Amino acid sequence: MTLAALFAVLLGMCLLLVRALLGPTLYDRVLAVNSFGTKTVLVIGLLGYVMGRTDFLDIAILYTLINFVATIAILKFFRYRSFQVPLARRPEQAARGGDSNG
Amino acid sequence: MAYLVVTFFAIFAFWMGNSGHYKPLMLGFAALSFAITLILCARLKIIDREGAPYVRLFGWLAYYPWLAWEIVKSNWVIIKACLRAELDISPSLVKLKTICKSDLAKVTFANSITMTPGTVTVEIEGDKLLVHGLYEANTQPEAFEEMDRRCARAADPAETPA
Amino acid sequence: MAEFFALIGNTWEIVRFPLGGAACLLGAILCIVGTIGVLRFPDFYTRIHAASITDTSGAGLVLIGMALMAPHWIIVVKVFCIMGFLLLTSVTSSHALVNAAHTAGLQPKIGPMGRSVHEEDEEDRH
Amino acid sequence: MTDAVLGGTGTALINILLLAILFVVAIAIARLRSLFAIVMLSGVYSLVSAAWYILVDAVDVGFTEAAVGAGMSTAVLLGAMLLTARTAKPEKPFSRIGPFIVCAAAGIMLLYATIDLPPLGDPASPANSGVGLTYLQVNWYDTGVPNVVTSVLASYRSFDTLGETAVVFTAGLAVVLLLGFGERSLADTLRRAPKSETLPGTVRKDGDGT
Repeated sequence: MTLAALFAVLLGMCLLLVRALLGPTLYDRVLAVNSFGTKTVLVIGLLGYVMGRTDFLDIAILYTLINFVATIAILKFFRYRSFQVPLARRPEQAARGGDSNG
Repeated sequence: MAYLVVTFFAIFAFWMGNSGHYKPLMLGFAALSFAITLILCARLKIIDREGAPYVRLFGWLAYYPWLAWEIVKSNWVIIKACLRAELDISPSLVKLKTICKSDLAKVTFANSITMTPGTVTVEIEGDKLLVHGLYEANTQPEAFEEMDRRCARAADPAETPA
Repeated sequence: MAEFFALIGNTWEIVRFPLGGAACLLGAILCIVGTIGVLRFPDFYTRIHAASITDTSGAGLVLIGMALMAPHWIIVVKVFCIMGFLLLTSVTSSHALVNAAHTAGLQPKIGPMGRSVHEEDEEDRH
Repeated sequence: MTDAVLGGTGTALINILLLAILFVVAIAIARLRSLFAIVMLSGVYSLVSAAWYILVDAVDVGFTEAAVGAGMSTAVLLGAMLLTARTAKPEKPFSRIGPFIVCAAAGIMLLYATIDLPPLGDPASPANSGVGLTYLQVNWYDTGVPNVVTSVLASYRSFDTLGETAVVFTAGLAVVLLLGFGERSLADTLRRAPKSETLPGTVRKDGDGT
């Protein structure tokens, strides 16, 4: 049953790949990649259960966090064209604080 | 200081739950890494009411089960929308006004809206939220009133605004 | 009384594996459903709703299934860590995604659609 | 018994499926012209390849691939995209036949070399029969570290690892110092250049990067 679930998630990954390849806008692609990351976490977890090695879950935890960081980096890039702008809603304050420290 | 202590217990629980090795050497390494983490956090000044929101834990314990049930209900709606033979969605964009005062409560409210499938918060400006919904009927401002009230009760400080 | 609890414990040991497997399978199927939604829906803003099915109920059910089948309590803790991180991060990233798209000026399609609209045929052909 | 057989077949099928996804993504990366899509797809590629590494029991490689490939390299590639155009120039097919022949020849040679490799999980392979087995056996008594890879990296070869880490850290620091942060960063200077005003896409600059 776990194996069937694993195959189902992999099938979902294949379908999602279609969206990542077609994706008319950039955001569709980011969405597809983000969802892909979630599914990869699930695949790794289920793989651990199928192979009887549940310590794979450590890697799944790492993946969850890495996926988040990657998505935020991508969106920051698109919103501000730079990684150096803080993601705060108060740009003046943040910029001033950063300058006084630097 | 209290936030620091609560953060210590949080990462302590995280370490204990993830490690599985409780020998003195490993525990010593753990203590060392806790100390470094806490010092770094204190230096970065990220441990405040928002960084360590454990004080309102009980309010949230009451809030999250309700939110989970809401998520289940709206999931069902979206699953039906995905699987219906013909597409019958009516996306809409609405402006909401929230009664939440503090930033934490607003963020909780906005994230709750995003977490329920079918609605997603597009933008927060002051106390107004821009929400995109998959069904026009489910995205009327009245539909969010209860969630708003519960968020305000769970996350807004009763005594003084932060 | 002790026998009763032992009985419950034994029954639980037997029941939890099929239950966990079923939860995993159901969650994985919901992942596929969400992906189908991502493929079918007409524009970005509607697709993100479909993707959130994968993130909440799909991943949640798969992880609950894993927790039910866990051989050790540490595994349960790890699974719930993953679930917590996944919920928090998926919400944040989908909000950031929509916000970035909105800031960039991507206009959502508003209003009822799907009756005799052109896109549907196109989507089906894909 | 049937469970083991089913598991073996299932693992093989998953292997094939993951490799198929990798193949499709690789072809798409080679064919696409939008650089952003390529960066996204390379993120997908490293996610899938990390899952595949884990499937073939190279857990530590999968771990590294997750951290470096999916997270870091996406960010670095996007940072590189800040400095260049959004799309690659289309090239005429078969315009560069020489590099293609070199690549194809190298690929065929590598495929030929894989024939001599021992199969996956072969207990008689050199890696499993020589010094590797010794480490597997004495590792626990020597170091007390449960993970063999960790014990080799951080205990037997700890000074080596320390040196490597120092080198990598220095290199990263040098790159950061060269590119700079904040006001006087290279990316910022280039962005201010008049050419970048005509970039496609209507991203409004909220962060007023003064």
